[in-house]
Amino acid sequence: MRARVYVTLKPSVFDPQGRVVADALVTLGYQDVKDVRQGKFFEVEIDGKDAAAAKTRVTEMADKLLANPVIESYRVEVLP
Amino acid sequence: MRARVYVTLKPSVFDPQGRVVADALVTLGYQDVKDVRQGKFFEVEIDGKDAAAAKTRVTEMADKLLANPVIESYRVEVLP
Amino acid sequence: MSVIDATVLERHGIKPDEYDRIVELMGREPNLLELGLFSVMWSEHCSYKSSRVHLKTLPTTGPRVVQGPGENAGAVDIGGGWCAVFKIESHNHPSFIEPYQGAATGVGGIIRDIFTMGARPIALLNALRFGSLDTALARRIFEGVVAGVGGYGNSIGIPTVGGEIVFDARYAGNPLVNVLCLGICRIDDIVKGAAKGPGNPVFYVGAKTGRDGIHGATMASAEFDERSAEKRPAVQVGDPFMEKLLLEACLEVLKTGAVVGIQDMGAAGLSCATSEMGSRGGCGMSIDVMHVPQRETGMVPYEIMLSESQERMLLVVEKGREREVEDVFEKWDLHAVQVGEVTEGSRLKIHERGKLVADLPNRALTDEAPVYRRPMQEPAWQQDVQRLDVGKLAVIDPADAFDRLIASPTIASKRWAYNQYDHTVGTNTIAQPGLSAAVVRVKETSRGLAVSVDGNGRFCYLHPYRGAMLAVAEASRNVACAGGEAIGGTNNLNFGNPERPEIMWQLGEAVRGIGDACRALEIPITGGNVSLYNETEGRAIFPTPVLGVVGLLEDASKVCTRMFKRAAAPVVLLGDNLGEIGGSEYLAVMHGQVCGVPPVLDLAREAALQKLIVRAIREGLVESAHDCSDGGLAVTLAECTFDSGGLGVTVEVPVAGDVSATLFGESASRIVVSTTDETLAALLAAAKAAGIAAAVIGKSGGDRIRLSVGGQVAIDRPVSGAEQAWATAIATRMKAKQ
Amino acid sequence: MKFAVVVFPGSNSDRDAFYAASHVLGQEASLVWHKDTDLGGAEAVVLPGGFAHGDYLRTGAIARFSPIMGAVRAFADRGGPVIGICNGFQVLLEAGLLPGAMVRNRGIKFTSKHVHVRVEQTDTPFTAACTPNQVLLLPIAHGEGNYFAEPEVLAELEANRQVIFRYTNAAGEITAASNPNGSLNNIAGICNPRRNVVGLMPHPERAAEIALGSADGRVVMASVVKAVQALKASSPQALRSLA
Ligand SMILES: Nc1ncnc2c1ncn2[C@@H]1O[C@H](COP(=O)(O)OP(=O)(O)O)[C@@H](O)[C@H]1O
Ligand SMILES: [Mg+2]
Repeated sequence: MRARVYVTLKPSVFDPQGRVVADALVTLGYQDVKDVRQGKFFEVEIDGKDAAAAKTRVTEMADKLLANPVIESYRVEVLP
Repeated sequence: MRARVYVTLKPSVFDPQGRVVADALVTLGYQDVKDVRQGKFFEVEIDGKDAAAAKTRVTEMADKLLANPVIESYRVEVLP
Repeated sequence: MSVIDATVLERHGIKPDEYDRIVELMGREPNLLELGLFSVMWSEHCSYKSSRVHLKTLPTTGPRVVQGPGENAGAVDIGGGWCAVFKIESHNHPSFIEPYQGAATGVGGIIRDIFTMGARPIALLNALRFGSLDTALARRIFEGVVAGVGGYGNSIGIPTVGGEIVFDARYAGNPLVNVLCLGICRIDDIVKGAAKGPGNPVFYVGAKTGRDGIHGATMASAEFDERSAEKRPAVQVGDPFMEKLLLEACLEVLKTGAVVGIQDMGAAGLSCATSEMGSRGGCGMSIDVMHVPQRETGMVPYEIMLSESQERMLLVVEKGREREVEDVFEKWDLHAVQVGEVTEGSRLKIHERGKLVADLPNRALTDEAPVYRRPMQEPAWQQDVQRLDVGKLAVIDPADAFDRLIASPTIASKRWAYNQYDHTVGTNTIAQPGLSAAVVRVKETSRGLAVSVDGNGRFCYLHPYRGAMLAVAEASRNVACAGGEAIGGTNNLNFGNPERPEIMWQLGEAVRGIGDACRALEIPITGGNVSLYNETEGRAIFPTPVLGVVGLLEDASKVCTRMFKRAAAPVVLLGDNLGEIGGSEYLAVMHGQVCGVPPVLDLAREAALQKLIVRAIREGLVESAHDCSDGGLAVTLAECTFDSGGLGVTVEVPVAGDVSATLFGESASRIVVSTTDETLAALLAAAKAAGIAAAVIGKSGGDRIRLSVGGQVAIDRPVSGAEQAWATAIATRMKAKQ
Repeated sequence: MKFAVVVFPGSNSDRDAFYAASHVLGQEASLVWHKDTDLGGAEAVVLPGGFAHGDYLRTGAIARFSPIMGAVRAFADRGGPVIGICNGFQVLLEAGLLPGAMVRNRGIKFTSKHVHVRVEQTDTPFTAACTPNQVLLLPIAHGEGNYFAEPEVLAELEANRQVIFRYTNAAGEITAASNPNGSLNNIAGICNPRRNVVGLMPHPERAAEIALGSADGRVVMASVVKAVQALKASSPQALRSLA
C-alpha cells in the first residue's frame, strides 16, 4: 500500500526557500502573494494490507529518517 | 487564503532522492519498503476570499514557476 | 521594584558578583533588557572572560601585520599593496544539534567576518573532528556537516580548498567544526568595525530579525509571553543566497567610500554590533528597535536585541551620503534601513517607538566585561597517560600495520569530503585539496598564498604544551612544503569546561605552547576563536587547539606538491628519524592505546628546516616535498606515491628504536623530498649549511612501495592496491549498514 | 571580439568566465547585469556558473525571468553564439532555449572534481577549434547535472547530432563509471537545432590555464573567437545584425 509523509519546517524556523519563491512570485506580478512556505513529501510504497499497521510503520520511518525533529514537523497519511 | 501546490517528478523521470531514501530505509531494517518517490509542496498565502479565483491564480503560478513541465507534474489544492 | 531575582540571574548565566559589577558600572539596577545585553555580551563566547588573560600572551605583532586581534579578522601584508585577511571560527555545538545547518551557518559567519573587513573571500578551509566512523551517529554527523560546509560555500562561490578531518571516539558526543576563511584586499581598502562621527546614520541590512538563537538561558523566562518562548527555534537555517547578496553589495558599497564602519551581526546580534562599534569608535549609539525589520510579529525589544538571526549587517554611513548606500543595496534587492545614529559620548541607547528602554555605557558591555584568572591544576592522571612501555606492546607485522594505517579514516584520503566542495570556483586554486597545504594564487600579482589548518588533540591530551607547539609546527611545515613562507596565523581553541581547573590548565599550557612556537617560527597570531564547554556527560573532548597558518609564495609558479614527479628521482629525508611513537596514530589504531609523550620539538631546528625547504623549493632544488605527520615515515612515503600516476618507491632506513617506531613514529621536523641527480648535491649542501640532517634514503620508481629497515624488507606493497585502499577507505565506511 | 558575461545576483563563476575571456584569451569582455536589457554589442554571450537566484527552487528556474534574458533570446534567434556553463546551462534549459531538464545527481551529492569530456561535434561556435573526439579534462561542480529528456526528445537530439559533449574515461570511451551524475547517454553538453546555443555542465573557463591543473577548456573559448572571426570574414553585416 501507499502512504505519504509531508514534512515542513516548524513555523518558528525561517524558510529561505519559501522567501525566495515568494519574492520571485511578487516580481512576476503576483502582488497578492503574502507568504510562501516550502515543504517536501515522500510517497512510500510498502508491503501489506493493514492501513493501521502501515501508518505506525511509516510514522516510525518519519521519526527515524524522513524528518529532522529539530527543525521539521511531519504528517503521515495512508492512501486508500 | 491558503493554497497548496504539490509537485512530483513524472513517473518517467528517475528520482535519485527517492531511491537513496528507499535504500536507507531498507538498510534501517524496513525490508517491506518497495519504493519511495520524493516530491515537494508549496503553501502559498494570497489575498482574496474567492476559492475558485485563488485556484486559477495559483495554478498559473505553478505553470509559470513552481513546476517544470518537462520533468514535473503538479496538483493544486485550495485550503478551506 | 526590580524584576531581577536570583532565578532570573541564573537563567541569564550571570553570577552574583558579576551582577554587583553590573550595578556598579551602571550606577543603578539594570532593567531586564539591559540584563539581557550583559548576559550575552559577558558570555564566555563574546567576552573571552576565561581565556583573555592567556590570549594576551600570544605574539600578535610583526613587520607584516596590518591588523592584529580585535577587529572582525586579522590581516597581513603580502606585498604589492595587497593584504591577506583571515580568521578561523567554530560552530561545534550547533553542528551536533543539526549537522547540516550548524556547519552551514558556521561557514556563513566566518565569511561575513572577512568581507566585513572589505576583503573579497577567496578560500575556505575546515578542520573537523568526529567520533569513530564505525558508529551510525558519527556517520550521520559527518555526512551532515560535510554537506553543510559544501552547501553554503559552494553556492556563494568561495572555494573550499583544504582542511583536516580526525575521527576519534572522544569527539563522539561533541564534534568540532572549525572553519577558516581567507580573503584579499588592497591594504588601503581595509575597513574597521567602528562607529565614528556623531550624527552619522546607522543602517541595518540583510535578513529580517526573527527569534533565532536567542540566548538559551532566557528561554521561558517568566517575563515573556509563554508563546514567544516556544516560538524560538533551537537551530537556524542558513540562507547562502542572502549572504551572497550581502557579500557583493557590501563590497560594492564599501567602494563608494560613504561607509564609516561596518560590522556583521553574529553572536549576540544587534547587542554586540551596536556596543562594539560604539566602543571601538569611542562614540555612543542610539537606535530604535521599531525600525529593525522583523520576520515575526510581536517581538519585544529583548528579543530583537538578542536575536542571532543570520545574514545581517550593521553599517555607519557618512551623513548626507545615505542615498549612495541605499542605491547599491537596492541594486541587489536588499533594503537598507536606518535604525539609529551615532551619538556623542559613549552610551548605547535603545528605544522602542521613541521610548528609551535601555541606556548603558557601551564599554561596560565590551572592554569592561569581567576577566577571570581561573584556577589551573595539572590533572592527576596526566603523568599516568604519559607512561608507555614499548616492550610490553604486542609484536605486529609492519606490513599489516601499514595496510591498516593507510585505510584508517584519520589518515586515509579525505576526497569523500572535499569532492563535495567546489574547490575550482574563482580560478585561483593552484594546489587543490588532497595535496597537503592548499595554495591559491593572487590574481594581478605573481604571488600565491599557502594555507593549512592542523591540530592533534591526542598530542595535546598527552602533553598540552608540546602538543600545541607541534600543531603550530605542522601547520607551518605544511605551508613550507608547498613553498610558502609562514607570515601569519590564527587559532581556534576547542576545550572543555573552563571552570574545571584541569581543563583551564590544558588551555593555559596550550596557549603557552602556541605562543612559544609562534615566536620561534616568527608567526604573528592575528586573531582566532575560543570554544569552551565542549563536553558531554562531564567528559571533555581532547583539548584541541587548531592552528591556521598562511604562507606567502612570491612566485606562485614555484608551488610544490607531495607527489613524486618521475621515476629514479633520489628520495631524501630532511630531519632526524627518532622513532618516537608516543601518542601516534599507530599506537591508537594498532594497539588501541592513547599514551606516551608526544614527539619532542626543537623549535630552532624546526625553524631552520622550514627556512631550508622554502629556499630549496624557491631555488628548484626539489621536485616534491611532503611533511611527516600522522602515520610517520611509512605513510608519508606512501602518500608521495599516491596520485603520482603509480610511481612507486624503494627506501632503506636504519633502525630507530624498533622497526615499527622507525616506520610509524611521528617525530616532528621531518620532510621527505624528491630531487634530481643534478640538484641533489646542492640540496645536501644547503641542508648541511642549515644544520639539518639530510639522508638519501632511496629512489622513486617501480610500481611498489618497498621500505626496508636495518637491511630487512619491512613493507612491500603494490602502489595500486595501497592507493585504492587509502582513496576509498572513508567512502567504504560511509556505505556501511546503519 | 567582444564577450558579454551575464551576471545574475547568485552567479559565482561570472568573474571566472570574464577572466578567461579577457586575461587568458585577451579578448574584449564585459559583465552585463541581469536587470539590463541590452548586451552592449556583444558578439558572444556567456551565461556563467553559480546559483542564479539561490536556486533553492530549481536551478535556473527564476533566472529565466530576468530582464536580460529577453536580449539573450533575441541574440540567439539572430544566430548569435550563446554558451551556458553549469548554472548557465540550467538556465538555458529552464528558458526553453535548449531541450530537456536537469535533475539531482544520481548520487544526490554535490560533486566537484575533474572529469574527462569528449567533444562529439565540431560544427558549433564553441567547438569549432576542437578536433573531432578530442578528450578534454575539465572540472565539474554541481548538484543537479543529471541530464534528462523524454525518449523521443533524446532520439531527436542524437539524430540531429545535438549532443556536443559526453562524459568519457581518459581514453575517450563512454562508460558508466565515467558518468559523474547519471546523465542520459553520458550527456555533458548539447546545442540547439540551429547549433549556435550550447550548454554544458563542466567548466571550460576554470580550466583555461595549466596552473589550474588543466588548460583543456581554453579551446572551447578559443573556438568562439575563431567562429566569430570566420563570420566576420564571410559577411560583416551578418555580424552587425547580431549586435
Ligand atoms: N575537511 C577537509 N576539507 C578539504 N580538504 C581536506 C579536508 N580534510 C583533509 N583535506 C585535505 O586532505 C589533505 C590531507 O590532509 P592531512 O591529512 O591533514 O595532511 P596534511 O596535514 O599534510 O595537510 C590536505 O590537502 C587537506 O587539505
Ligand atoms: Mg594535517
